[in-house]
Amino acid sequence: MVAMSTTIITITRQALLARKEVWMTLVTLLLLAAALIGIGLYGALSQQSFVMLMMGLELMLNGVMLAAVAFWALSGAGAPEGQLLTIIVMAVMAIEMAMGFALVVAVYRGKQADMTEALSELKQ
Amino acid sequence: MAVSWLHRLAGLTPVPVFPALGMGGDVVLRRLAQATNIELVGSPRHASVLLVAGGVQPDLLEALRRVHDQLPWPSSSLWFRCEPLPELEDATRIDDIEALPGALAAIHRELLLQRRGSSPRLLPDNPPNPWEGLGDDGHGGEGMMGGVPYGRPMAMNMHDDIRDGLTLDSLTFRIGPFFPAFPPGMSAEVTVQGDLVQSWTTQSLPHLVALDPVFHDARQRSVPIARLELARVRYHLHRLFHGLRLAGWESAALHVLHLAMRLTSDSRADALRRRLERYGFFYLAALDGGVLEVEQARRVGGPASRAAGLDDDLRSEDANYQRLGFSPVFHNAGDTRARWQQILAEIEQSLQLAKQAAREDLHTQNSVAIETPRGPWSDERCPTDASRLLDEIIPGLEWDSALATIASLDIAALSDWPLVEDKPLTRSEERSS
Amino acid sequence: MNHGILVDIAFLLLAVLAVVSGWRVFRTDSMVRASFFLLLSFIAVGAIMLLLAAEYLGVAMFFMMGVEMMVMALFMVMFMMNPAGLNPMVMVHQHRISMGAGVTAFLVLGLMALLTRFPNRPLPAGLEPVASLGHEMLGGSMLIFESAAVVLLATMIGVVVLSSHRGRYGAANEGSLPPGLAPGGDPAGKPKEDQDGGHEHHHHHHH
Amino acid sequence: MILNEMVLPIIVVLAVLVGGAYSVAVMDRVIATRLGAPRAGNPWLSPLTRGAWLLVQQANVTEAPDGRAWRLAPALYLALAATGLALVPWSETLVATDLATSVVLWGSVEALATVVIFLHGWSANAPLALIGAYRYVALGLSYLLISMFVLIGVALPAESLQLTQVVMSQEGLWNVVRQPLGLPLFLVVGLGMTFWGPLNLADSTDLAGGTASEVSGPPRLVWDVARAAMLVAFSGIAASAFLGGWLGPWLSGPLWMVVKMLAVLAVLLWLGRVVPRVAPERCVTGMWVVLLPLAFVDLIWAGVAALWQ
Amino acid sequence: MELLTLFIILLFALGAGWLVQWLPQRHSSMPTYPQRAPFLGGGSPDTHAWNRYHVRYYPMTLLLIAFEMEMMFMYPWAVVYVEEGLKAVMEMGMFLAILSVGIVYAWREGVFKWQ
Repeated sequence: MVAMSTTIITITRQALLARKEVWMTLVTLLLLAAALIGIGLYGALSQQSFVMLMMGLELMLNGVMLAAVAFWALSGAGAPEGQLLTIIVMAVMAIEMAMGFALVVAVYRGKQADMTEALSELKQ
Repeated sequence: MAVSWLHRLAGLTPVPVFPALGMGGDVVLRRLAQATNIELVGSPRHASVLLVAGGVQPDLLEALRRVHDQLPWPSSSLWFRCEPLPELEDATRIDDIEALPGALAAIHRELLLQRRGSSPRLLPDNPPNPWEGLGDDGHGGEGMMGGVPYGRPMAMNMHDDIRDGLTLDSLTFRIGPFFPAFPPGMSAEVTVQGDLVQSWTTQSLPHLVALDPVFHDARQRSVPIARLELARVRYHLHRLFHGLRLAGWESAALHVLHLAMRLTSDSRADALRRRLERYGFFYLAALDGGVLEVEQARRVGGPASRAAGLDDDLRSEDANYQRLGFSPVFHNAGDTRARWQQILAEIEQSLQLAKQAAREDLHTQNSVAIETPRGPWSDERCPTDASRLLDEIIPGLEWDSALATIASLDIAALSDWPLVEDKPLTRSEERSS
Repeated sequence: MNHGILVDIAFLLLAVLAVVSGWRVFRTDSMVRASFFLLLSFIAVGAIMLLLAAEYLGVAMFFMMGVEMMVMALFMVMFMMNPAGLNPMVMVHQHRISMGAGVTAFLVLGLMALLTRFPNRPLPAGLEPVASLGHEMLGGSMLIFESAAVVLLATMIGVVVLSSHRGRYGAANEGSLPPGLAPGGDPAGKPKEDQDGGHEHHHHHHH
Repeated sequence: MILNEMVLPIIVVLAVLVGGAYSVAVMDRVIATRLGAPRAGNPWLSPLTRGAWLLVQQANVTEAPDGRAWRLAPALYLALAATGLALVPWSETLVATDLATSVVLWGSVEALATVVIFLHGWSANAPLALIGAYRYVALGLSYLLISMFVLIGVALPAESLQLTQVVMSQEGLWNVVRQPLGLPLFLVVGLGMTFWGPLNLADSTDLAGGTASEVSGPPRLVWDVARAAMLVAFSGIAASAFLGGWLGPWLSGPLWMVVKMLAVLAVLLWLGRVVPRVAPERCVTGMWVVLLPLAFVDLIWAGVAALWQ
Repeated sequence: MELLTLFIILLFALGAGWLVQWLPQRHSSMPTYPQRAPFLGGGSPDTHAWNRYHVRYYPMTLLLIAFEMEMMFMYPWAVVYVEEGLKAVMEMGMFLAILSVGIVYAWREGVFKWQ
């Protein structure tokens, strides 16, 4: 405990002296991204409904985007492909969402149509 | 207790008044819309004084109590030509419409200066259903959709959707008789899915509508056509006033009201027509719905029937109207837009008739059957309540076009008593008020 | 004024916000709250991107996700029972497995992040992120950019075909309309067809 | 340095936020009186008395609201207005947040405003407020694209998404002349963002006040102030994007901004009072089928004009 | 620096908005149940208002998501437009033309009407 707090203090002092970030590094950013992906995976697997499952997927893609930007900024020397990758992930997300919801509507409508058909058959 | 400067400052604000209209109460709307220190609000949450205007039938008192309790404190009530509820011991009653703005302002100021306490709550503090601690999860029932959490059941899927067949939950509620966008006194049980009305059942009928005494005179004897036509114009303008207020267009509504107040046989409605057309009332507002079939239109009578293509107007049977070259104007579409266009056209026509009749000093010939602004009126035929018609035409409309349709339809039955309209304000009186 | 320490504090706060709100998404009963917690998580990540000098992506994250989560909330409320969570509910299955999978994913990815040595190549001074992205789009990655348009068009058409109630096989509400007022007449409450519509095909819209 | 770069801009933004909301209330009243509304008393005092009344009125609660979201929504709307105002440049140097992508950040403010207004109506758990909230989303999602197209139009000649650059690119000719379609389209967006006048679909009369129908007391005060503040923020962005921002002879930059913002506000408030409310369905169709193609034309126009120079 | 300023402004506005709501009412008690019932002009609802709300414009929202993605590409394009000149015109023209087809198709299918 003491050791940990000393480390934190040391690092922070270094930060103050060096005038640059010590906590926002590639590793911490990737850890954050991993946490988001982990939570998203949990959500995607555990939720029963399709819409909530999509929420989990979105959270995972959130982590992926963060990682992509972190690489771009800290390890990729600002290569434009890094940004483009993020945009493509965003596009994937948008398409996934739009198609996903359109499917939900279609399926819901289809079920209803089945039900009404079944009902009218029963009547005859 | 010392009154804080905040309360003093608050006392200076224009009085936010929520009007609950009883029989013949709509006259206060027009008076208060022109008062300088009154703000008419659409929800009791935004009001400090509840103004009950006109007689309230006993079966609407429960609803009145509910509205009364929905004003947040500090709040009080004022009763205009209406006996206060017995529970409200120190409620004020007033009968003189000219003193109304002043009385409202006085109540508001007394409330905020804490010389008058807020009205007590009338209804017991109980949830609509007992729920706390009942059932599996303490929400009054079982399962995810069961129970009455916070006192009410959950919304459920009750009706098939009538528009696009995607059936989701529907909401059923009773609305009125003090809903400001409705004709006074009308209430209905409504089911909506999204903002689309799925079913509509009129529950209490709108209050009877009173006509200018000149129409009652016209049934007895010959009256000057100019007077009759001006009274007709005033009636239509008052309806247009409510329609424009509902369309969120206060400045145009006041324009209409001013026109109605200063009506003479030389008045013209050109500026009004220009304004309505130029600023897009007929294109922008929700006027597409509420199409009446010919049969339905006949049941309503009056301008609404002429807006649906009937050229049914008793004035064409009067010899002196014929001398003036009268022939009924009509529109064909039968929807809300056509009804407002019809009203506007009839206002213009009546002004024209009034001007001509005043010049030639013509009187009506026929007193057996006259055309009132509400519809044809004779011994056999009297405009009756048509609010059941709404049950047929409102389902399938979005909320805004449903309300626009209701505002454009004059559906209340005719009262046997003439309107106790108060004398129009003169210019100097208005300045001083 | 020390810049680094402020950025660090902001980063830590935002990281906590991103994770906590991400977690709350699956721990709230209200669908609207869940959608907007997710939005909060996205906004926190967007703000971190801003700290990383990704000025465009960070801000774009706000507006893209603002709209997407708004739409998400609309659909969540539309299709979930008890959308506001007035009644307590549990809508989870295989809870433990999912929990395990989530933790494993975090550990594996976290270890990879900790153990791999990444090259340390920060942004070059004077880089204009937006302009460089624009040049890339119009230059090297032109194909990606144009194919995105085609994919988005396909999405639009797909969305319309799937969700609109007038499919190729006629109106989907056939059979679910209320019976006519008169035999063979229009269904009750059905709005009138307009006469001058430019569409030649049959439809049930209200104009 | 801190004084000039941080303290001064913060003070300016907060002062304009409060003062702007106040002047919106005063101007709206003056315009209403001009248009024939009977209002007595001092227009300078009336916003204060109304504010005082709302402060002493009880805050209403509904049966089972989403309490936190309900109280958060007005505050968030105010915060969004403040964010928008922080982007407005008062002179070449006096600007609180001069991001390289401030135009995009304004787009985000518009998108998030929709979320916040929806939340305000949703949280009350009342039928009419709910209808107002959903209606607003239809509008909010429709004006967004128009606004983005129009703002990309002003970014073309500036070759930047930075609002200060956009202003400087208007040194020779203001965008209101160079791209004549831009400002009228953007004004529609402004009415939409603040659900003002003809585009008041959220808090309309047919819903007895819509999202605000169940709100009273201090939360309603914050809601009203935030709405006015958003109008001010919008006018600041409009003045910078189309009316040359701080540029102008004789007067100093910030003073020019104030004049231009007041002009935009006057037009918006006047429009808010002389046009009736638009039906929601008509509004959505109109925005996608009429205004969006017009925004396309505006962008093409802007593009051609930018290459011509 | 800009971000710090923005953060402080945000915090001020948010804090003020919250305080104004909380301070005057911190001692007040819960209103009665009848007061808390939703306002319906004297009427009352059967159920809670929160429901699976039929959003009548849902196809439009999905279309918007797809179309908004395109805006993501347009902002960087705007910055380099003048520099790249005709090439930018051509590429964006093609991009927009493709997407306009989507809008026209959607309009023809009646997506912008209340379903």
